Amino acid sequence: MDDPLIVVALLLVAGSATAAVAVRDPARQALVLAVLGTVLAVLFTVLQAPDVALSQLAVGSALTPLLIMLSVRKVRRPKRREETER
Amino acid sequence: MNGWTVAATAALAVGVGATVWGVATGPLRRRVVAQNLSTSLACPALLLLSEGYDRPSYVDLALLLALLGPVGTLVFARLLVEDLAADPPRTWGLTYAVAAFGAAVVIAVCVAAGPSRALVKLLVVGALLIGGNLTASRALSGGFAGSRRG
Amino acid sequence: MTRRVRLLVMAVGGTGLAALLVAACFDLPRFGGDQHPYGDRVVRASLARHTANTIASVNFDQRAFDTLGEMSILFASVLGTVVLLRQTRDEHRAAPEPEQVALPVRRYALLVLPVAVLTGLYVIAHGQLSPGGGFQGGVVVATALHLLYLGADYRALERIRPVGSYEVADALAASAYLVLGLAGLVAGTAFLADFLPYGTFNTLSSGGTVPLLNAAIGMEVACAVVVLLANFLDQAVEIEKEGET
Amino acid sequence: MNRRTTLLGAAEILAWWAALALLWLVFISAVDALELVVGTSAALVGAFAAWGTRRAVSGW
Repeated sequence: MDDPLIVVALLLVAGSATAAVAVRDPARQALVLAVLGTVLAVLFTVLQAPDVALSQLAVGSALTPLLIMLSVRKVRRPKRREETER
Repeated sequence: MNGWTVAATAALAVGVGATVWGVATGPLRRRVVAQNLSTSLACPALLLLSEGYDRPSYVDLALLLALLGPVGTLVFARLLVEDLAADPPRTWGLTYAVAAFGAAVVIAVCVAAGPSRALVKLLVVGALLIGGNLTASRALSGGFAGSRRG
Repeated sequence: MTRRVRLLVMAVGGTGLAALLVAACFDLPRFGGDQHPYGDRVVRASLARHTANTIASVNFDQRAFDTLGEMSILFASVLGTVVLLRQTRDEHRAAPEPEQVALPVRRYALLVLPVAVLTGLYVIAHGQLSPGGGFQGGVVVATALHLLYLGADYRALERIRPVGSYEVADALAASAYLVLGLAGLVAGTAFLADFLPYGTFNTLSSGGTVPLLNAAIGMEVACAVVVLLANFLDQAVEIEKEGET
Repeated sequence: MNRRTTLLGAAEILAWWAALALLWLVFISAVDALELVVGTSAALVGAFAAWGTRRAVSGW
């Protein structure tokens, strides 16, 4: 059985999930979430669930980061506006 | 645990493990590069798994990751352009090393797959993977210099 | 009905639910064993209906009613976003400026966009054969369209993405799923039943209504995600409060 | 839209259509009649997407 593979995948997911919680800044958290998505997809593939892995890849690699980063940009814009010379 | 899955385990443990550490700590420029490299390393790992499990349908997973991984990095490059403008990431050595690793994996899996339509599909995945990786790192290091309003 | 009485009622209900759940867990088959009553029945039913991908058979044939629920959840959530993120009276819309993007990035976006659209359609069409299906393929097609925003600017994306028609297409696809379900009734079987001929195994026409429901879900998810992203992009790039310039 | 640009546009769509249909052939595992029909129509959708995006970027 390919236990070492499953153990590595589980450790990666555990590591990136803890990092996602530990990082506080939303923009940096979006980065960690993107990596968490990729690693989760690898875990689902290792556990022989390709459909779930495909869903995670499709949503987690480009759609979720775009939604989070657009929200961060909208929330941060007024504050950023005073810093720049506008 | 044939050779392919051992290689996949090594790629995941060393490569993707390092990117998880890179994305969780350090300056922003290193984090975005780590995010880009995480997809560029996970895709060859998926190819190795599809060959190790002898399931050609898993190549669709690697195809999708090779296609959407760089798009995710473009999203970060585009929307973090102000934060990255201060010190743009300059790690071309690492990017080329990961691209070379991806190419090696694609060639190995192609040799194993033998001459057929599947071989062409693997080459398409390889082209998307390496092209995406290089374009995304190009975008990170100043591709969106001109855009201010996102 | 003071707070304490409400808590008491909640506690009674909660303990009843907990007791039932625990009792149910004891009757579940042992974890990790080789005896899977549900799995065996599902695989037998999906093979009987010539659907190679068992998950697609579960999603769109044996439990198609749940997928109807999932689809309407997505539809309702996008509807909620459209209502919440609309442009209020004290906000004005600033036209997005053209952006200068490095040439390799723009060329990559323009090259990969059609390939991503084709891959999304491939994943939708082969939902019942290989891993994939309407949901995954729909998201890929929608994300592919936004490569234009990443490769160029929001003005270019707005030119080729009329939001109104995507909202109409979203509603049409959702109703197409319902009509396919009602067609089962008209054909004398049950709602959302697989009444079409099952075709030969492992080909595109296998699985009866599964590929058609896959296509309906694919179109619905693609349009829903495009509308969702359109509202997020409008708020982030175009709409500004009165105070901001 | 004089004749020349429509011709160029049509040629571009045809080129994209052929390329994407070929790509579809590479993607699928088994080739049969229905796959070809679905493939060519999907490739046509992709070709129109490509043509539309190029025009949107180059600005009407």
